[in-house]
Amino acid sequence: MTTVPITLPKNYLNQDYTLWSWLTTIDHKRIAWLYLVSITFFFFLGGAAATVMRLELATAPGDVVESETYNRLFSLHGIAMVWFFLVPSIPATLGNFLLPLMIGARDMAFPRLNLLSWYLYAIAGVFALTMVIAGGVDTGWTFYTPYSSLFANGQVVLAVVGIIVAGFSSILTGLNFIVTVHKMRAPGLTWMRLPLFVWAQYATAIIMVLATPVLAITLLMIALERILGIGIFDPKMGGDPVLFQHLFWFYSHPAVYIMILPGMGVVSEIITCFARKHIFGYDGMAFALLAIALIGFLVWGHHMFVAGQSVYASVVFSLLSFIVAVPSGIKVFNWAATLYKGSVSFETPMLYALGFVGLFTIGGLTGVTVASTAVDVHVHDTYFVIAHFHYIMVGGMVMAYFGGLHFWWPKMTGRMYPDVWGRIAAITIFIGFNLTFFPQFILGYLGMPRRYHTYPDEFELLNALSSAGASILAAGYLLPLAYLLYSLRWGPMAGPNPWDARGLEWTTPSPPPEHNFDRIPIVTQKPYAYDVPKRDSDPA
Amino acid sequence: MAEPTLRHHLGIWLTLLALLGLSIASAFLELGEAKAFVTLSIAVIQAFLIVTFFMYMRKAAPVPRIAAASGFIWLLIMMGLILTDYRTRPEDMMLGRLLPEPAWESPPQGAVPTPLAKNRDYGNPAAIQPTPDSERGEGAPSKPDTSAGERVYRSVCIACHGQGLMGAPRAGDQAAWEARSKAGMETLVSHAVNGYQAMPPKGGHPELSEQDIRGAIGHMLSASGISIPVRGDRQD
Amino acid sequence: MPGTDTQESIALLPRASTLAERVDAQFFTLLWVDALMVVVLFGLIIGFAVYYRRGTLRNRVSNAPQTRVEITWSTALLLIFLSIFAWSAHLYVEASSPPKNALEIHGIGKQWMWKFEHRGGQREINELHVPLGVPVKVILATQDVIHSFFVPAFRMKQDVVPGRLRVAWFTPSRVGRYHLFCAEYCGLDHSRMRGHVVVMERNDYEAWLAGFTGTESLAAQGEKLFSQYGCIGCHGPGSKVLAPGLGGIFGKSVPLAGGSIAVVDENYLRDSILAPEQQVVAGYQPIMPSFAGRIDEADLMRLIAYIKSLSAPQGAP
Amino acid sequence: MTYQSAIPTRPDTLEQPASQFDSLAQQHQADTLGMWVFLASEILFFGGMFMAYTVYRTAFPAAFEAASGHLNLGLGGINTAILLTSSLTMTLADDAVVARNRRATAIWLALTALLGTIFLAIKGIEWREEFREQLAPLFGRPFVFPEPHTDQARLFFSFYFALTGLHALHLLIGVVLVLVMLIFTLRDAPHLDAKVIIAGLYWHLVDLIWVFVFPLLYLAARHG
Repeated sequence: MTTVPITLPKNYLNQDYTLWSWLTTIDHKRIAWLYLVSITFFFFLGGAAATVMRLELATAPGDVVESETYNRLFSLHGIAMVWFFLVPSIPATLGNFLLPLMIGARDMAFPRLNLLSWYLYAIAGVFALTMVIAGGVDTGWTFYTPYSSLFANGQVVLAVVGIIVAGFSSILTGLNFIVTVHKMRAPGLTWMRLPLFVWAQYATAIIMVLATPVLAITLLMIALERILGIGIFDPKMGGDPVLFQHLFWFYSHPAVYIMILPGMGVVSEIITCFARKHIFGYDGMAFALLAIALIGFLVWGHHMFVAGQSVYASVVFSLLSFIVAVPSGIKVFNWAATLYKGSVSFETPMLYALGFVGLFTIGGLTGVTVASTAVDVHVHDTYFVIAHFHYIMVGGMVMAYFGGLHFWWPKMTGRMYPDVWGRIAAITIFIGFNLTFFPQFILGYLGMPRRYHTYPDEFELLNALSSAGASILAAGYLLPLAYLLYSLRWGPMAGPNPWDARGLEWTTPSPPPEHNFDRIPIVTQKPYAYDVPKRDSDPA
Repeated sequence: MAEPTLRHHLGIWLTLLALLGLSIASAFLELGEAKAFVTLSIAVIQAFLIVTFFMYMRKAAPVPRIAAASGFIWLLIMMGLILTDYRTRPEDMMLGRLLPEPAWESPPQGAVPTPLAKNRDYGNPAAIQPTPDSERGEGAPSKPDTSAGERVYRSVCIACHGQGLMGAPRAGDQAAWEARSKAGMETLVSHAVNGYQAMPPKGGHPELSEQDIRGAIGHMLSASGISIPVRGDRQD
Repeated sequence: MPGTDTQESIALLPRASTLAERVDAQFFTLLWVDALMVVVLFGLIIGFAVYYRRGTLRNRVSNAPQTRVEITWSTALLLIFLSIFAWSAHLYVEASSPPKNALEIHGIGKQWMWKFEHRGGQREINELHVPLGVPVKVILATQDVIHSFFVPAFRMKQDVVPGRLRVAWFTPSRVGRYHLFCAEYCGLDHSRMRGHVVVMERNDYEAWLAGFTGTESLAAQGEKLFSQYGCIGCHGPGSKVLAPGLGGIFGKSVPLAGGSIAVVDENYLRDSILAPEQQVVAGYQPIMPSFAGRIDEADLMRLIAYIKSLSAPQGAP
Repeated sequence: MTYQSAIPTRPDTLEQPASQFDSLAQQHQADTLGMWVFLASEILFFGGMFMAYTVYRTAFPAAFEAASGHLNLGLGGINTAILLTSSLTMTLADDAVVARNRRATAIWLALTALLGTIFLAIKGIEWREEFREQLAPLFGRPFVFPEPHTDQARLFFSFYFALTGLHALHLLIGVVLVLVMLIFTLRDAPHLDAKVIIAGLYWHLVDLIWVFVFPLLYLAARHG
């Protein structure tokens, strides 16, 4: 259905078309686009590495790439996906775009700092790409010493500097979110009337600000060890590689919550909209988000049950890990209860959101399995752990990211994407994902270690199945790239509220003007007022 | 609330300096284990003074106060849980007890001895990559190590030439090697092979080939910043 | 079926250690609990989504007391999790310390191979023969980076961190040949750092130990080390360096530079290898370099055995 | 408002808030909160290295005591006094800028920057001394230390150079920041009080970090 693209009223996109206006913008909506484009590049870079790895792992002997290349591939996959796609994905794109809109503000608290945050991300990306071109690193994204500091001869220092700069960028984003939510809310918008998406970004920002510095100092210590030749974790001087693991995981476990909390916020928005029902247990959901963010700092030791940590500490960390799983359980039950007595429709965002809830449940429950010490001794560092965290990251986070992208695409671009293709892509991704990662649970139990370039022959069948699934998953990911770009040019015009959703962001025209609101709205009720039929004059 | 006056700030400043003096004085007392506690608690008091008065936390809003406090609280969380691990480790895993070097397997006959301690003298770690010693059967492509000469030097010649024992010219000592290099590479190699003054033949390692010795000499020369023209064909 | 690889098919992993049964019990209980929760939740979601899909005529007046419902399932979840935690932590703590009478085997993880040494000096690379039913304590060290001693069939894994000895212990309960992996990434050939643990009947094991070819006497091994470490360079017969000859000195008393007398016993030999400048024989310069940190205990024993053999009247013992 | 931000807003000010803020008070509160959130992350940044140092110091108390004995306590003490004084001068600069006395602000800011550079100079002297005494295990240089603590002393000095180096870098950034504020003061830039006070917060943090670095490194030794 090709429609002649009529000229839109003045908005943040068609205000100025020059490249200079994009590179020096301080409009949070344009910065969101800058991030969207750059993280998509890294998503497909990491995805390409994953594709070659799956090709290699389809057969037992190492016949596609040398083990040296394979080690650099899985390191690139880890680094590119964790720091250059997952950590910034929802906060920096949807968060940047929607936070001011959802709380009725004209922009972030520090717009110039927001742009600086993207430039730091871009510089970090350049470092990462130079690292890849100069030969890459073969230490894995975890950089365990003493391999990374004394033995690896890849571009460790380049990678470390890139990650530190990317970390600094995420600290600035987090800082911006915290101050914006505290100081820039519209009149009448109390904390308990904030949409759950904003709660999720706030909780994520707290983790970003408090956890990332520890990663920066830990990786800096490795860089110092390599450049200055001093030894901080060098066992010959009495240094303790387990201390590196403590400091690294002190960041890296809260980091996985940085990655999943925004997804939870997006899913709460989508499920309430397409079930036409207010969220079940708003206070519980908001409390659960904060609880996950805070308790998430106490549990990192469950990555080190077999690493040489004392038995007592392992038991303490295991207990805390079980406690942090409870709020996630609350959230999943509340999402299911939201559907109760709703009137549910299945547009693309809803398919992604339901996919998220299902796969996140499996990921979370296997997380509980891995948190129990005796079982973890067997499955640690095997494909069981790989499957667990991919269920959370890919099954949870990426599904929520795609769901949010589709849900707010009309608001960001003023165009509607072809929903039929959207649903096909969502289902393909769901099937491809399960085919790829469910066999890996079995592989993990059978004892196939992670980061193996070649493996014994009896794991070949399941690995071949997993590689087949990966090809379907890859196809699934290419579909949205195609039809979303198509919709930019030929998509029909989407009105200000195509889904008839509630929320301040839907009261602005789409795409919204640069100053967001002509008149700052006044909020009078709790969010998700879907039960009450919306009158046009009703602001939210 | 009267603006804190100049006199007020000077008062805080003098207290800080007094606390500094106290802290240094306590270092000279014989407090033993308690010293760390005393000096650190003085530091905490100083920090508290700076934060409340110089950084205006005394009359700040609750939210900045929480932000400031969260920095310290998270630090305590990290320290608390990490020290729980180190405090509850059994005796054999205690960090303090350094274990003897793990058992080096003796290099089998004829193979170039594997580097005993990869970076014993903490040279640039990235330069030296351990090559798997030869008895690993599978013939996987061993990584090209940087220079065979350097590996021989590290495993054999370092015993004397590392510190310059028994009059041996220390690797890196330009003057000593300058004089010796005048005689030309061949004399150096022959001295090394059949022994010279206190140096036993082939440095006490008869299984070394002349090739290895030439490489080791080349390494020691380059480490001392000397490169001498090598006549003839036998270039290592 | 001992000897053949017992994991050809993707049949479930064999349970080859006493620990395996208990870990599997927990693993499969957790698996069924998870499966139950997944069925409940998927059922709820799909059920509600389909039953309450848009356009259907349903009673949508919702008056469910939200907070009470929430509190019930949160506490239920917490109780289930705490019970799992307690059960698993109990097994973990119990399995963390090896029994006293365990058979000790020394193991070294080295970049991309496992080396084992039994008490009789038998050495293996990437193979570990262990007796059935006897608790085995593998005392592990690593020469370079972190490795992880992982035997899936025993459900046992232990990281080996450089700078410290770590103990991995198990009690084999089924004869067979099981995979041994390195589970912690350790560099280029991490995926080739594999081997096998062969569980044999006890008498087969003893026979294997005794019949192990290739054990020379300690002295013979010592002689090889004497030249490899360069001792022969100075203490050998043809050397030009002024160093005390070692023939026939064991057991005799030797005048020291400081004027005191020392009896040449194992300790004197060991000390003079590790810290030669302390007890220099009269008339010699303290020029012998120290070998501390470069020769380990095992090789020291062999060198001393060789030097003792130089003094024994009827040739090498 | 019972509380104010670190930056008191004067009722008779003519300055307009930035576009996204409704009032100047809101902007100043946002600036203060933003700076404090950043300072919290800085505390954790240095905290990571303090953490590692503490673990090693509890593991090797004797070695760290011996190594700390080789540090120049005199210079360290003077440096700490200098930095505490610079905190005072920075606060006085804040008072002056709030009292709209541009000349006094400029003087106090210049003094703060001067004290900062003196600190860096003294630090440089200390480092040169340690390099000469072969106590600097950097770039593979020989590290000479009496037995039996050689290895752990090398660990101590690795931390010494890492911690003091990182602090010196942050102090350098602080000095540059204060000089920029000096230029703003001379050119009477808008929102001057907010800028000087926020820069002051960063300066005090750098001083705060040295307040902890000094006892941890210098006072570990057994003196006297």
